[in-house]
Amino acid sequence: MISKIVESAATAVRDIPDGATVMIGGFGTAGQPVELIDALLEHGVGDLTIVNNNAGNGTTGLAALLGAGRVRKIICSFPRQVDSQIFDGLYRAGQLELELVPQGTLAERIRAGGAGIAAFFTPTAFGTTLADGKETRRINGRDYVLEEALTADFALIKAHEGDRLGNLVYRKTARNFGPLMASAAHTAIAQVNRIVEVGALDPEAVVTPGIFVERLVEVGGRLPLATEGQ
Amino acid sequence: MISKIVESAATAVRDIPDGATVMIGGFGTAGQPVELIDALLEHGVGDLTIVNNNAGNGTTGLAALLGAGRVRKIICSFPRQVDSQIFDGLYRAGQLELELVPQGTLAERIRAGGAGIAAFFTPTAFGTTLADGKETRRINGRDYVLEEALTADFALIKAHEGDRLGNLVYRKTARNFGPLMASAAHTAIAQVNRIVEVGALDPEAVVTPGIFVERLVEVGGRLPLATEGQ
Amino acid sequence: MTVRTRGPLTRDDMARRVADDIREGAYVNLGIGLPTKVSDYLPSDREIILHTENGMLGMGPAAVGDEIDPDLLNAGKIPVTELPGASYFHHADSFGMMRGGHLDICVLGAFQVSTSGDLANWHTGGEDAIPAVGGAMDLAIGAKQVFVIMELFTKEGACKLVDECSYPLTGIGCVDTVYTDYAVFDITPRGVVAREIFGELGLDELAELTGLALSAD
Amino acid sequence: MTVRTRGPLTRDDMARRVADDIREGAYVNLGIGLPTKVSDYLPSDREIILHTENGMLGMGPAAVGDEIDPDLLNAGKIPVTELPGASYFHHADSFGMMRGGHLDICVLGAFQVSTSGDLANWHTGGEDAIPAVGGAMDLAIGAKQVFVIMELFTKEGACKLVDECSYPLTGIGCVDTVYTDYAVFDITPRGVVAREIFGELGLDELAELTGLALSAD
Repeated sequence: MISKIVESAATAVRDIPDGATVMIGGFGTAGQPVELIDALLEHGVGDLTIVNNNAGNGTTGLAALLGAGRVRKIICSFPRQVDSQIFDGLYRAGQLELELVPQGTLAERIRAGGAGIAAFFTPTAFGTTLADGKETRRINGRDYVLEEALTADFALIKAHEGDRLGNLVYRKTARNFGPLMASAAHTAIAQVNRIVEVGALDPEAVVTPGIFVERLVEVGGRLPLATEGQ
Repeated sequence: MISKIVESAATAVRDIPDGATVMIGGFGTAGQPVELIDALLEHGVGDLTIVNNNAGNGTTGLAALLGAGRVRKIICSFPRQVDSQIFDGLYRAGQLELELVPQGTLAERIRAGGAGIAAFFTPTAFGTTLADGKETRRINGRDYVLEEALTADFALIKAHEGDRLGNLVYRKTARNFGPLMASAAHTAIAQVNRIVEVGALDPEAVVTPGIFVERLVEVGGRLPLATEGQ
Repeated sequence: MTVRTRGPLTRDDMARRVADDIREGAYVNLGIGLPTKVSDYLPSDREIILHTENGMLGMGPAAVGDEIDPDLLNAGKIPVTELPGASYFHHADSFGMMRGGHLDICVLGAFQVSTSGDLANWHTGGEDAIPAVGGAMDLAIGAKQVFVIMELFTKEGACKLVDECSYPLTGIGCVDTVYTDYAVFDITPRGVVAREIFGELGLDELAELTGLALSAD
Repeated sequence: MTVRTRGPLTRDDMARRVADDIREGAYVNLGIGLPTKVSDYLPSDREIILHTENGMLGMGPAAVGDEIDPDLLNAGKIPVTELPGASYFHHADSFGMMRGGHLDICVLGAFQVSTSGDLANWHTGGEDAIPAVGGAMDLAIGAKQVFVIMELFTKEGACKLVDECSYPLTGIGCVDTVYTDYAVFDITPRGVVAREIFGELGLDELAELTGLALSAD
């Protein structure tokens, strides 16, 4: 019988090696897989490349991973926030490489990575400094920038409910990058609020089919604290 | 109050002009918007370009539209079927232009059209006759073909339930091309088995958000007949 | 002429003026900051559907008290509510809605807008500034109409509607209308049209104040 | 030597042999025709998840009687059933699963397979033939392993495992293993390996019969 369930967050992340590229879900704190990030921090590896929409809030989660010096490079759309002080300090000190990507392009690059599309022409960022050095092309009278797919060795995501086959559903705007990252990572690891029996999820409403998920761990329905600001 | 509900299939299609490009949902008969196709046939316009996975089954629906000489060109992946005799005859007689596209490329081109992506590099069909004359590129050691987005003036699709805002859910494998075509057409018209109150559809399970749908018409829960064969 | 940095309209007035131009049935994205205030003034007799980039259509007002759900945030990461008929989707679908031209209107703030509709609203270009773009570039190029809401002048008195942006661009030729504390400006192929001027200034005075070639509606 | 067109295995035997090589937990797409028969022989003690290109994972056996639902078809447009843990998705997501390399195995029929793993299975190339590709090209290049199931010879006695395909290609270098009525052939960087030969023929006889350079496992 297939079971992708692992006993703990620590077990789920224990083969992530130094130098891995790790996608981490979440838009701010919504959908942020806090327990998996904590386990990755505890696991102790470094030289990581992280893909996330932001670059950490406050001093926990992704911010703590950055603060512990485990991250070599971050690929994100919106690093600067009211509580991104850890990122800000490392970036200003030249201790963290930043690849800044428009949010929609980030999402689309991850989706392309999961769907086997190598590159695509997008109108976003044409004529801006974020397209500097990139191939451009006029297609049917409009200008586009060529962007390449993003894939990862691992994805850490947070879903609401999942079954042993890895089928996942999310809650509200905590869905955000989760389904995309699950598809684009070689090994997708999901923390879920609740593991349910196979057959309990409505097949019409499954958002991430189990084919995209390698491991899932129940973290007991804790909901993250909301933070305000950008 | 927003209401995208129209009274009849005839009303829904009455502004489709000669020469329009019309995407039609369905994989074989599952998800085929039979009543809307019948209304388009009755409406009487011609010189149409049709985008559909197939090229008609038997003598009804899309096959009838072809048989009546209303279609100039069809863009599809799998025209030849056991009951595609109307297409076969027109094609052999040189009376119908065919653009044959691998099914996944067809789906991705429509998705790109809806998502504002102008073109993309796909590995599908590289080195085959279906990539003849197309731009290719080696990216990270693998060969890809450049494919352009597909859009349409109108889409005719079939969903299961919808509300006056145009939010749609589908049934089982009748989902197929519907959500993609709704997003890629200037005017998306959905026939639904049942119109429900706003709020009746689970926001987590809406497949096509209303933003993609311009009109919907209830056709009373008729289910199509299953056909066998390819 | 003395530096006049604030015009006749308050920020709330400006938000109300933008809201007046949003029609029944429109799908609208309101950017972070001042644009978010537009939601406070949407006419109650019009059904308008708000999109938030982080994966939702049918967003309701800010959540208060027991309504607060950490899984239900807007693009500014403020807890919000859900209206009947809402839907959730992932980020690729959400930005596909923008990029694919499905939103009727987006309302954005700006550092500068050029007379040809270029938008600069993501980066001051300062050497020590940490860049952060978020969804700004996607919003700029995606909606059918892009409205900018901003004060016409900086606190230092520099006009923010300019012949050419000096700040890094967010998008080229993408702005349709600029709602300011002095006037509503339409960016047209024939130049900038002051569609509506608030307060006592005339067109010529506004042209002099801004240093721009303006025409009336 | 007389033309021998059929080997020791029946079509059912061949399907059973393919099924034996599908491991517990695999995500598998079975093509139209003979490949579909593989589902009849999947070991009941292994949990294997079937994908159908028209938007489903967790496909069950063909539907009979009251189970028949016109909205629940397989890629061959035959009514099928749904297993617990199934999920539905649209065509772009379904083909993203293929193209993105998420399927473990796909099983396809073929007109010809070349010794370098080229596949020809969509078009005879005949001048009067109406072309129809469907999902064949996506399946050919997408799955982690591509299995072909086919009789080794045409009815006319021509070997279908060839040095170079004469029919139009579906994909280049994409086939991993060919299951035939004579043998199981692995396509490897070192050439074609006859991993398993059925019946009484030896490796040399099979090489002579096919006209190919073969090696043993």
